[in-house]
Formats: sequence, structure tokens, C-alpha cells
Amino acid sequence: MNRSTSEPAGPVVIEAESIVKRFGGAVAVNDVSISVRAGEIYGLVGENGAGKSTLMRILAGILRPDEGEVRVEGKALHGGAKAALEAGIALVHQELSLVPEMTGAENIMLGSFPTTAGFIRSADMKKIAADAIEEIGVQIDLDEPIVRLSVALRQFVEIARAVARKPKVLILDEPTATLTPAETDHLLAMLQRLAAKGLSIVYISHRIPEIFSICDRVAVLRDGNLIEMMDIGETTPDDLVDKMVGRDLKLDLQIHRESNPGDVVFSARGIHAPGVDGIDLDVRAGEIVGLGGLVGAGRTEFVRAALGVDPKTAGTVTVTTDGRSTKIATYRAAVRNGVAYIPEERRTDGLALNMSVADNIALPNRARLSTGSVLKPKMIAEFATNLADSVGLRPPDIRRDAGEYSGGNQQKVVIAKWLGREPRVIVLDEPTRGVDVGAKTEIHRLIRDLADRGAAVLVVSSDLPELLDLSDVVHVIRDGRIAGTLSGAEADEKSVMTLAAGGRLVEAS
Amino acid sequence: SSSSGSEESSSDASGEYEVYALLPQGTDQPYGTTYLPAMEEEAAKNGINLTITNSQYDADRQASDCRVAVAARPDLIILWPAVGDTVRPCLAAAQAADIPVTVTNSDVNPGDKDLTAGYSGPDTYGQGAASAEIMCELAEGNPTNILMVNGLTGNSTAINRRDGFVETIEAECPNVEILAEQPGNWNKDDSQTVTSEMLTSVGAENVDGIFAADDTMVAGAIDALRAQGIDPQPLLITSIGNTELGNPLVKSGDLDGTIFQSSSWDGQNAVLVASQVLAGETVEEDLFMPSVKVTQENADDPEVAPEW
Amino acid sequence: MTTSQTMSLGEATTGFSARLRAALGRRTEWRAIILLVLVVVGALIFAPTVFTAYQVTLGFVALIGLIALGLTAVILMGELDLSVASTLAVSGVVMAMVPNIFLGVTLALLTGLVIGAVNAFFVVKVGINSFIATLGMLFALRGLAFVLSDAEPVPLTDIEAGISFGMPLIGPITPRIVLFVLVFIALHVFVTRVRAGREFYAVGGNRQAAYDAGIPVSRRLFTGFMISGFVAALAGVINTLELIAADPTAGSTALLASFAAAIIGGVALTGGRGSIVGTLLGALSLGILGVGLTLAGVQVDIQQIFIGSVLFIAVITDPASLRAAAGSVVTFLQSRKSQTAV
Amino acid sequence: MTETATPRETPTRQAPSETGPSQRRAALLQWIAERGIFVFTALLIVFAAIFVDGFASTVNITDVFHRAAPIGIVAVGMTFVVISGNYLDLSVVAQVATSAVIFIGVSNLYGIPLAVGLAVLVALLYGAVNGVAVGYFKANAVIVTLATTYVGLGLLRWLSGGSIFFGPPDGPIRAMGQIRIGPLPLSMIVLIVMALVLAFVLNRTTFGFMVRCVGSNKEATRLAGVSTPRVVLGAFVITALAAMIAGFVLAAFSNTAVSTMSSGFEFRALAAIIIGGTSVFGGRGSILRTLLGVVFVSVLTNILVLSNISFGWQQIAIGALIAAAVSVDALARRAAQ
Ligand SMILES: Nc1ncnc2c1ncn2[C@@H]1O[C@H](COP(=O)(O)OP(=O)(O)OP(=O)(O)O)[C@@H](O)[C@H]1O
Ligand SMILES: Nc1ncnc2c1ncn2[C@@H]1O[C@H](COP(=O)(O)OP(=O)(O)OP(=O)(O)O)[C@@H](O)[C@H]1O
Ligand SMILES: [Mg+2]
Ligand SMILES: [Mg+2]
Repeated sequence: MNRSTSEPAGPVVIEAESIVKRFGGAVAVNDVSISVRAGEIYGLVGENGAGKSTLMRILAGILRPDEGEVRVEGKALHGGAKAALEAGIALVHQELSLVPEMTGAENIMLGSFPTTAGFIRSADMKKIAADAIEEIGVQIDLDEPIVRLSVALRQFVEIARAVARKPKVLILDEPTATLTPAETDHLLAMLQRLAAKGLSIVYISHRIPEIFSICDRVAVLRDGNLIEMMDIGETTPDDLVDKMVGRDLKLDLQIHRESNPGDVVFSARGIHAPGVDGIDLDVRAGEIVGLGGLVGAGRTEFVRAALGVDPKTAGTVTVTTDGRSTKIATYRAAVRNGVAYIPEERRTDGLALNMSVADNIALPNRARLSTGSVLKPKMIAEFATNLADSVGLRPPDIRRDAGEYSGGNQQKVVIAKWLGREPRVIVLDEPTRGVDVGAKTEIHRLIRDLADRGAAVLVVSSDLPELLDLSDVVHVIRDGRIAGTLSGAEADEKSVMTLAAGGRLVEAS
Repeated sequence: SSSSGSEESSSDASGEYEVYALLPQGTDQPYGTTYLPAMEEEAAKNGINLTITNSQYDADRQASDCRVAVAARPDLIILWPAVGDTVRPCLAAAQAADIPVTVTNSDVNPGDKDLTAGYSGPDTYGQGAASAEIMCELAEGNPTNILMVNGLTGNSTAINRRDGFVETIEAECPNVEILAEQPGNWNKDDSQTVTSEMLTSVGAENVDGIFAADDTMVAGAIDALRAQGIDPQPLLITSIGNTELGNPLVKSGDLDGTIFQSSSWDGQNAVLVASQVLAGETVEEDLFMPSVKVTQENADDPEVAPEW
Repeated sequence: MTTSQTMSLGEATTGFSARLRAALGRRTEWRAIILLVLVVVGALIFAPTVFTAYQVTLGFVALIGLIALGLTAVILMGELDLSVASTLAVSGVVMAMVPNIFLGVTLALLTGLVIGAVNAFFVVKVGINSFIATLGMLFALRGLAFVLSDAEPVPLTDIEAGISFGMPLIGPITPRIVLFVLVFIALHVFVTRVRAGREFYAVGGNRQAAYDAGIPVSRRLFTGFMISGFVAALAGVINTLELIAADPTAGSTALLASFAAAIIGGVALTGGRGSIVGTLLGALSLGILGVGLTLAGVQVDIQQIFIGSVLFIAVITDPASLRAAAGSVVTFLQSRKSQTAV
Repeated sequence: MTETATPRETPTRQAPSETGPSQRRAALLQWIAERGIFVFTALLIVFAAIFVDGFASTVNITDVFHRAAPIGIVAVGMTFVVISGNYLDLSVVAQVATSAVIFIGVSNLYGIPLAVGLAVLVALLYGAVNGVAVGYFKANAVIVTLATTYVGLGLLRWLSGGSIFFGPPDGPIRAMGQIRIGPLPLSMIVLIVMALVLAFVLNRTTFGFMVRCVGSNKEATRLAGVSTPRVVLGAFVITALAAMIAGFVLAAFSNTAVSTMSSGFEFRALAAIIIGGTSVFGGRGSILRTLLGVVFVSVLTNILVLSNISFGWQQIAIGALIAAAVSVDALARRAAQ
């Protein structure tokens, strides 16, 4: 599907000029100008937090830039999301942006119900929605409420919504993050069809092969700055990654750790739960076990069921410390027996954002920070300061609210609060999602340190280099089962992806 | 037997009357607690089958109760208006359905009297007036400054008692001046607090008397005086009720006068008037509960023995 | 290249009965329907007069249901309006104070709209949680009703208009019932067929998504609070007309009863779920229960115990609640097992 | 009502906020929001002391205390429910009245110890029913406590027959109500002790800490190994015990008890908590602030009564105050972002 031949350049449809966007003190987008031509697919790449989504939200009128201007066909865009929609800009959000109780048809037509004198023409609505899903080539029961649809279908409903608007510019922010390879192929083919009809597409993805598969041009953002804009033919995947990262990152990451695993500490047998179909897995003291697989494979579900965070339908988990084995039936029992869990959703599940860092750190450690259930504030402050130091929190002010910290530092706080318990088993789900490179390196160091001190570490990560780099053993999960196990030496991106995708790979260039 | 011949009441034994009593309170208020047994006892004696509703002083709710009652086609409706100004539609509906209505406890507006078949009960306005008369007598024409503690804001008994008191004072002894008034919500503790505050606001030394709209509140007002180190004895204090809380205060002389209100009389006579109407007798006059003034002299009389 | 143009993701619902089951499964009104059936059966056994006196029952349903209908508009958007009872009182007083009845009605309804707009202003523009903003209004408006009326009932100038308003139009149908039905139909059509109303579900279900899709969220919230204010004012007008006087203490039982009707009807306080029909069913069951208990001669205290219990059972038998409780029980049992097992 | 482009001007829940206006205004609002209640209470008291005749007298201070004590005791207890993220406990109305009626009614028949014992049992029952339904069944607190209010008041009126109960004029309950230390009536001492104890519980014990954590982020707290339903249950039990004590205090003060004596307590206590600055979203708040909120409302009402302002205007003032207090808070929070 590689578009080797450059299409004749159409007129510029949308352009953003000198866009600046700040959040508080931080600059998310710094003086970025881009322009997209009719009929082209414009790739946008960059690390987590580079400012891609922010820039796109500005294009779609959802955020107002602090400086600069967006123009559609030469006309400056004012008046928010609605005006942008009317001007022909449709955005498919990175996070699903659907109303759970409304039907597929209604979600597709959200904000643009066809009306006569205010009344919805439901036949027309269904017709337009049906046309849109036909256009993107999927089958969806449009009368079902969204809550009853699978994640992939929801993603296509989002896309159908954008398409139904008959936009001039279609922006997709990581649309394939939740799709299987087959679904991804389908989507990419569809986008190429749309572009061929003259639609301009802005396409964001972390999956480099996809970029090379469909994009005509690609722009690289780093730390809010536009680093480079190239025709796809002018670059290579390696080059692109270098530009995204800005330095030779591999050197930082490839720290090989001497591991000599001890006895099995964490042992899961026959775990069944919604989305998990019988997983057995052991983690030894001092060992880092990685869980790979595609998004939606059931890794999070497995981890949560095994630890008792969510109910499981069958299976047992045993934690062995100091020669004593304990069956773990509930999450609280797991915590009591030295398990630490760092959840995927940091902001909603990991931290009390409007409480101080000290309070967040104190929460799982409250027993040791109190006598007879009376807290000891001095001890808490000391304890929290030490832990904040040890994870390299910046700024190291434990009295600040956790919510005031950047994503990476928040993740450090989540890790710090568990470090205090000196966990024997630590489970981390996507430990560096949304974390910048510097913090990522430090978090990796912390994870290795834990293992070196004898903890059994289980890491779930969709970030392949991270997974390969950290893990002594990688289990690849597919459809709620272990599809294969690779030792640290034999695991590489290709082998993991092969297992994850059930033998089918996204076509790479 | 049943004059309106409803299907429901036809199953009852002969000689029984179906009567709805639409009340705004029941056993949720102290007054109703003694009113109801007397009413029920009298009804049993007269072969009356009572259905009692309680609208909790919500006029809408009572209007709805009234519609229920009219629809049930009883032989008679006894009405205790929740809000006097709002009962005309209920009366009209009953008349349209040929159901006589007698009124108890607080009367309907004069303009609505033609729609009712009789009234028995205290004269709430008259009680306020009677309490004012005691106050006037005690003041003996001297300039007298008093505080007033009202009932629950917006409540019709509270309004009538206040109007009766204020208008009588204005007419008969303008030498009595009301320095301040606040609601005591029929509660002893609320009354005690607002009385104490009013004493502060107008200056305790300027206060010569207190009127409170019921005995519970006057007990709070007297406590407020005591708490400020003021002897209630020389002050002119009147209220309404002669309840078990108020009567000892009258005897001790702290409370100079109150107006006896017999809740059992009220409940009993509500049924008596109703049965007269049912028997075809016309009730000419309103049957007022005697607004007996209770002072230290007659506080022990059995006919004013406190009931609640 | 992709070979097929269309791909199937997960099985689509096929077959009539499967579709019907799916359609029924997503209704939110089941709790109200079950309760209604129980109440109707109970009433048939213990107080059959409820049905012979159906105009009364209807009237009572209209009494507690009207405000609930307006409230539903706000709750669907995930907000609350605690000020409805006070709004009812203020608008009634405003109406009775104006000698001309048409002017009075107009002013009263306008008052409701203004109150709704003020509530919305606090919620939308100032950014206060609606629970608190309308709590402030609950106090302030009640105070205003007392101040305007001098804390006494205000008799209507045109008493005859009021009396005739209370009379049935055709058969047992009084204007109150007609207005209630009209409001029901209007709101039902509004939230199911009219774009702005349908978008209430989006505002309550996923506000960010609603905003991103270009739905004017602020305007929808203003509309919702103004509907609630307007309907409460309408209830005030109806009460004032029927009672020929405005009572500044009015509505004391209305707030909690109307909340109960909406909740029993399956309207979720978190927004986005529920229907006007559900509220109607909730009001019907509570109304029949209330009238039935009254006709059966049950005193008010016991009625309250009944209604409170029904509400309590309704709220803890929500499927999510049962799941949560079952989860706790399982956890408890498992924790006992794990203590004994090792 | 113009459509606005920025989420700042829309009530979106998760919408990212724009940068605030001038830093100085933001800082001022922030300062007011954080310390406003202290400043406003102080200003109000100074104002009243200077301009309102009789305000500063010992007798009047005692009256302010009488206004503050019962509501305050309920409010400091209910602060736990609010901080735990469950809005309020409507059923305090029923709880206070039930406790008062039991305290006097049962004392008259069987003596004080039995009355207190029964009241404690009833309070625990209220706390358990509300707490289990809200904590373990995850039912909405507003609806649950509305239901228990209905049932509770219904039962109280049915069982007590709605009578007014009063203790013997020279009985021990009356004597209790008369105790005072300097200008401080016993009720105020109870309030102060309760506030100190509960402030300690909230700020310095692991339970209080968990209440704050649950209110701030329930799921994160659960994932830290805390049984969150148990914490919610504890918050409701504390509220119920506080309401029980408020019932005792109310009954002792007037030596009477009746089922209607606590009407309006639920919203008045909530108003005090909110005016104090405790967030209705949970997580943020303090007992001291609630105490100040109660003092503020009591002083304000006292001033209005001293000035012979009618009841209607008193209500308007309190409503306006709630609006003002939360508006400042909301504006400050937004400016801070
Ligand atoms: N609402 C917000 N408030 C504060 N900071 C924000 C907000 N939204 C984004 N940011 C910050 O702006 C920067 C850019 O974020 P953005 O979401 O645009 O990154 P991205 O390139 O889309 O990353 P990803 O690949 O993870 O989606 C990040 O540092 C992020 O933390
Ligand atoms: N029984 C089920 N029915 C429907 N959908 C399910 C079921 N079980 C799981 N899913 C969906 O499949 C997905 C499994 O996702 P899960 O988070 O476990 O995957 P993951 O491999 O951890 O991915 P991620 O990297 O995003 O964490 C979930 O999004 C869930 O909605
Ligand atoms: Mg992004
Ligand atoms: Mg996951």
C-alpha cells in the first residue's frame, strides 16, 4: 500500500499559523505552522506529550490558541468547535468521545441531528448514519446504544461520525490504538479511498509502519516544536524515530541487567475472568516478567483479576514470601501480603489528585506511619520526603497537590507510595504511558532497582522497546490467553508482534 | 342511613354514617394527639365511620385529600382548613356533590360560610383577642412595651392569633406597644433564643411584657427571662393554651394569663356538629369553644384542666 | 490491499425476538413498571376505590408528577434543582399579587423562567455545583415568598376564575390534568424528538463529547433549568388557581416527592439515563400508592413509612447496587476462606 | 448566553481550562477562598460589635452559642459524610428528633441510662442503614437518606404519637441544660469538645485520613488496599452519633422534645458546612471551617434578629450567603488553574 508516487499537490485546505498553546506555565505547542492540501494524507508523529493532540484540538476549535491563527480555505477560524465543524473540520479524538446511552446512529450524528423546525428527522438521521458506516465499510447495528458495542466498533462509530459530516479535513488522533491488525488494515485502506476522493486527512499514530503505508507527507513534533516536515519519500523509519526522539535514545535504554531469579514469589493458576481465558504465570524473586500483546488482548483484565481488583470467575493466586505461601483471594489480602499494583489509569485510579504528595504516599503506608491509628505527621513528612527523593520527584515538594505535577512525576509518586511498603511483588500496568523520555528512563531505573532488591516484577506494556528492554521473560497475551513465551534473549519486536497478532503482522515498509 | 347512597358505604351496617375528616395534623403534632382520640370516641358513640386524612398543613395536599373525599361520596365531610384562604374550591366541589361540610378548629373565611353547614372549634382570632384583653387589663392604661413571639411563619393559626392579638391591642389599649416580634416556630428552644435576642435588641430594661402565641413558646420566653436574671413575675406575660406546660406557670405566677384551649372539646364537638347535620338538624350558630381566660384565680378549675 | 469493502466486527443483533429483547433490555423504566404493577394489584385488593375515583388519583398524580417532569429535564443532564418547591411558592405569590389574572399568570411563569436562568447562571457561568447553587435558592426563594406575601396567604383577586379553573372540563378531566398531560407530552416529545432535548442526554451522558461534537452545552443547561423553573412555576400557578390563594409555605411536600418519582422512574442522578415516561410511571405508582393508602384510611405517618421503604428498596435494588453489594459479600466470603485455607 | 469557544466558559466536567485572567486577581481570589471564612467571620463579628447594640454583651454571646450549638454538632458530624464525597445526610432531621424524644420520653419512664442506651442503639442503626446502603450498595446518598428520613420520621411520629415530651421542671435533664462555665452553656462546651475530637479524628487518625482519601479519589483509595465501603459506613455512623448528641443538647436546653423540633436541620447544617468552605465534591474540608461556618450563620442570624429583620429576609440573606461563598470558591478554583 505504500504510496511511492507523489500525487499532484492540491490547493491548501487548512493551515495553522504560528500556533502557541500554554497550559499553566508549560508550553504544549510552540509556534507551530502547518498546512494541509486537498487530497493528501498528512502524517503527524511525535513522542507522548509532544503536543500532537493539543495541536489537533486547536485545529478543531476545541481549544483556543494563545497565539496564532487557524485558517480554512483562507478564512480565519473563530467561534469554537461548532464553527470548526461548520467549516468542514472533523476530529476523531484520541479518547473515545461517545455518549454511552445513545444509539450508534445518534452518536454518529451527535451535534448535527438533521431537523425540521427543531424536530429530528429520524429516518434521515439513520440514513445519513447508515451511509457513513457504509462509506467506512463496517457493519454496526445503529439502533444499539453504544455501551453495548465492542471497543473496536466504538472506534468506528467515532470515525463514522467524522465521515458523516462530509468534512473537508478529517483528523484522526491515534485511531488504531485500539484496533487489531485486520481492523487497522481496513481503516488504512478506507482512508486512502477517502483521500483519493479529495478529502484532506491528518493522521496521528505511534505506529511508524502505518505512517509509511498511507501518508504523503509527515511532520514531526517534539516538545511542542515542529522539528521537520518531509515528503514521505524523503525519510526512513529510523530517520523519523531519530527526529522524534531528538537523540539516540537506544543507548539510554539498552542497559542490560544481570538478573538471577530466585524462588517463585507470585504464582497465578487458571485465571478466568471476562476477557481472560485461563492464564498461568509465575514471577520469581528478582525477575522482571513482561506482558506483551495488542491493546485489548486482556492483559489489564488478567492483572486486575489475578490481584482481586476485579472479580475473577476461576483461578488461584499464591504469594510466597519468607517461605510462607498465602492464597490471595481479595485485593486487600494481596496488599497485606506485599503486593503493589500500579494501575493503568494513573489519574483516575492511581492518585488522589487534590491531596498532597505526602498524603498520597502515606495512604498505603498508613499503618507504619501511625501508632494505634493516630497518624504521626512528622514521620509522614520525613518518610514522604525520602521516597520523593528516591524516585527523583521534581520539584521535590511533598506538600504540593499531586494534581499539580506533570504526568511523569505523577507516575513517580504512584511508584513512590508503593516503594515505601517494600513490596515483594510489584505489578505495573503501562508504567510509562504518557510519560516523557527523561522520566521514563528514571522509572525504568526504579523498576530495575526493585527487581535487584529481590522483588518479583510484572510489567504490562504496549511500548515494545520498553517491554523488550525491561523484561527477563516476555509472555505475549492474545485473546485472553498466553500465546507464547519468549526469554529476554530471544524476544524482539518481530517475534512479539507475530505472537500478539496471531501470526499476522501489519505490513511494514 | 346513608343519604347519598354510595356503593362503598352500602355494605356497612345500617345506622352507620361514612364521614371523611380532612385534618392538617394528626398524631404528628401534640394538639392532634389529644384531638384525635376524642374525635374517634365521639364518632363511635354516634355510629359514624371516620376516615381521617392529614395534609401536614400543605394546602395542595389537603385539596387533593378533599378530592379523594368527594369522590368517595361520604355522608359528610369534616374540614379543618390547612390554609383558610384556600378551601373554597373544596367546599364548592362538596356542595356540587351534595355532601355537607362542617368545619372544625379554624373557620373558613366569612365569604365561604354559606358553603358550610356548621363550625365548631376555638376562635383562633378570638384567642389572640382574649389574650390581648388580659394584657390590656394588666397594663391598666399605663404605657407598656412588650415583645411578641409568633408561631411558625405562614401557618394560619399563627397568623390568626397574631392578628387577633395585634388588632385588639390597637383597638382597646394603644398604650401597649409591641417593640419587636419574631417567630418561635411553636418550639420552646427557638422561642427562648429569639426572646433572649429581642430582649437584647430593645434593651431588657425597656420590656414590660411578653405575648407568645402558645404556652410552649411562652415557657421558652420565661426561661429566657430567667437566664438573663430577670424575674418574670413583675412582667405582664400572656399566651394561649393552658397546656400541661403552661398551667403550672400560671399557678406559679410567672405567666399572668393564658387562654384555655381544649383539644378534646375540639375533637368531640367536630363530631357532634357533624352528627347534628347528619340527623337533619340545622346548626344555626357557630359553636365556639369558650375562650376561657385562665389566670392564677381559676388555674385549678377542673373545666380548664390542661389536656396536653 | 484489503480485499473486502465491508468487514464485520462482532456479531450483529439479528432476528426479531433478539432485537425485541435487546430493545426491552435497554429500557430504564422497569423498576417503575414493577412497582406500578405491585401498587395496582395492592390497590385492587385493599382500596379498589382508587380506580372508581380515578379522577382523584389522576389529580394526585398530576400534583406530585408535574414538578417531577420538569425536574427530569435537569436530572437528565446530570444536574439537580433543589429550588423547585420554593419556585412554586414564589411564583404562586407573584401571581396572586397581580390583580389581572392573565397578567398574573404571565408574570408567574416568567418568574419561573427567570429563576431557572439564575440557577443556570450559577451552574454554567460561575461553575458552582447545581446541588449547592439550588440549595442557596431554596432558602432565598422561600424567604422571598415570605417577604412578598408578608408571610400570609395571598387571596386571588379573581376568585371566580379560580373556582371555574378547578372544575372538570369534560367528564372528570380538570384543567390541572390537561396541563399535566400537555406538559408530559411536550417534554416527552422534546427529549425524544426535538434536537435540543435529545441533546440533553448527550450533555448528561458525556459532557465532554457533547461539547466536542459542537453541542451548545451552556445553552442546553440554561434550557433545562428554565424548563424546570417554568414547570415549577406552572405548578404554582395551577395550585394558586385551584386553591384561590397563594400560600407562601406551599410545596413543602413537593420537592422530595418529585425527586422520588423521578428516581423510581429510572432517571439516573448521574445524568444521561432515564426518560420522561419513566418519571410519569414513577409519579403514577407513588400517586396510586398515596391515594390508595389515604382511601384505605392509613394515617400519614404510616404512609411515610411505606413510601420511604419503597424508595429505599428502589434505590438499593438498582442492578449496579446489587452487583456492588454482591461483590462485597463475595469478597467477604473469600477473605474468610483465604484466612482459613492457609 | 452566547456560545463560547473555550471550555473555560462551559461547564464541561473534564474540559481543560484556559489560563486565568490577571495573576493578581487569581491570587486574591485564591487567598479569599482559602481564608475567606476566617476573615468574613472576623469582620462580621467586629462589625456587629461596633454597630449592633447589645451584640457584644455576655447574654447575647450566649444566645449566639445557643443558636450555634445544636446545628453545629450536627454539622461537624455531617462534615465527615460531605468530605467522604456523599453530599449530605438528609436523615439527620429524623435522627435529632428521635434522639431528643427518646432522651426525654424514655428518661421520664425508665431513667436516663436506659434512654441514652436506646438512643445510642438507634443512632447506630441509622448509621448502619445509611452507611451500608451508600457504602456497600453504592446507592446515592441523597436518595438513601431521603428514604430513611421518611421512614424514620414516620416511625417516630407513629410510635411517639407526636406528643410533646417534657422532663420534670426540676429534673436532671433540666439541670444539665442549665450548666454553664462562664458564658459558655453546656451545649457549647459539647460542641467545642465534639469539634476538637472530630477534628482530631479527621486530621490525625488513619480513619479520618481514609475519609479524606475516599472523598478525594475512591478508586485510588481502594487500590491502596482500603475497604472504602467500611470508611463510608464509618462516616455515616459518626454523623448519626453527632446527631444523637445534638438531640440530647436540644432536649436538655429546652427540657422538651417533639418530633418537629429539628425541622430544617439537614439543609441548615449543610449550609454551614458549605459556607465554611468544605467542598461538596468531597476530599477537601475541615471541622474548624464547619465550626466557623456555623458561627458565621449564627452571628448573622443573631444580628438580623437583633435588628428586628423579618424571617423572610433572614432566609434571603442565608441563601445569598451560600451563593456568595461558593461563587468565590468556584471562581478562585478556576482562576487557580
Ligand atoms: N488539559 C491540559 N492541562 C494541562 N496540560 C495539558 C493538558 N492537555 C495537554 N497537556 C500537556 O500538554 C502537552 C502535550 O500534550 P498532548 O496531549 O498534545 O500530547 P500528544 O503529543 O498528543 O501525546 P500522546 O502521544 O500521549 O497522545 C503534554 O505535556 C501534556 O501534559
Ligand atoms: N467479556 C468482554 N466482553 C466485551 N468486551 C470485553 C470483554 N473482555 C474484555 N473486553 C474488552 O477488551 C478489552 C481488553 O482490554 P485490556 O485492557 O485487558 O487489554 P490490554 O491488553 O491490557 O490493553 P491495554 O494495553 O490497553 O491495557 C477491554 O477494553 C474490554 O472492553
Ligand atoms: Mg495525543
Ligand atoms: Mg490495559
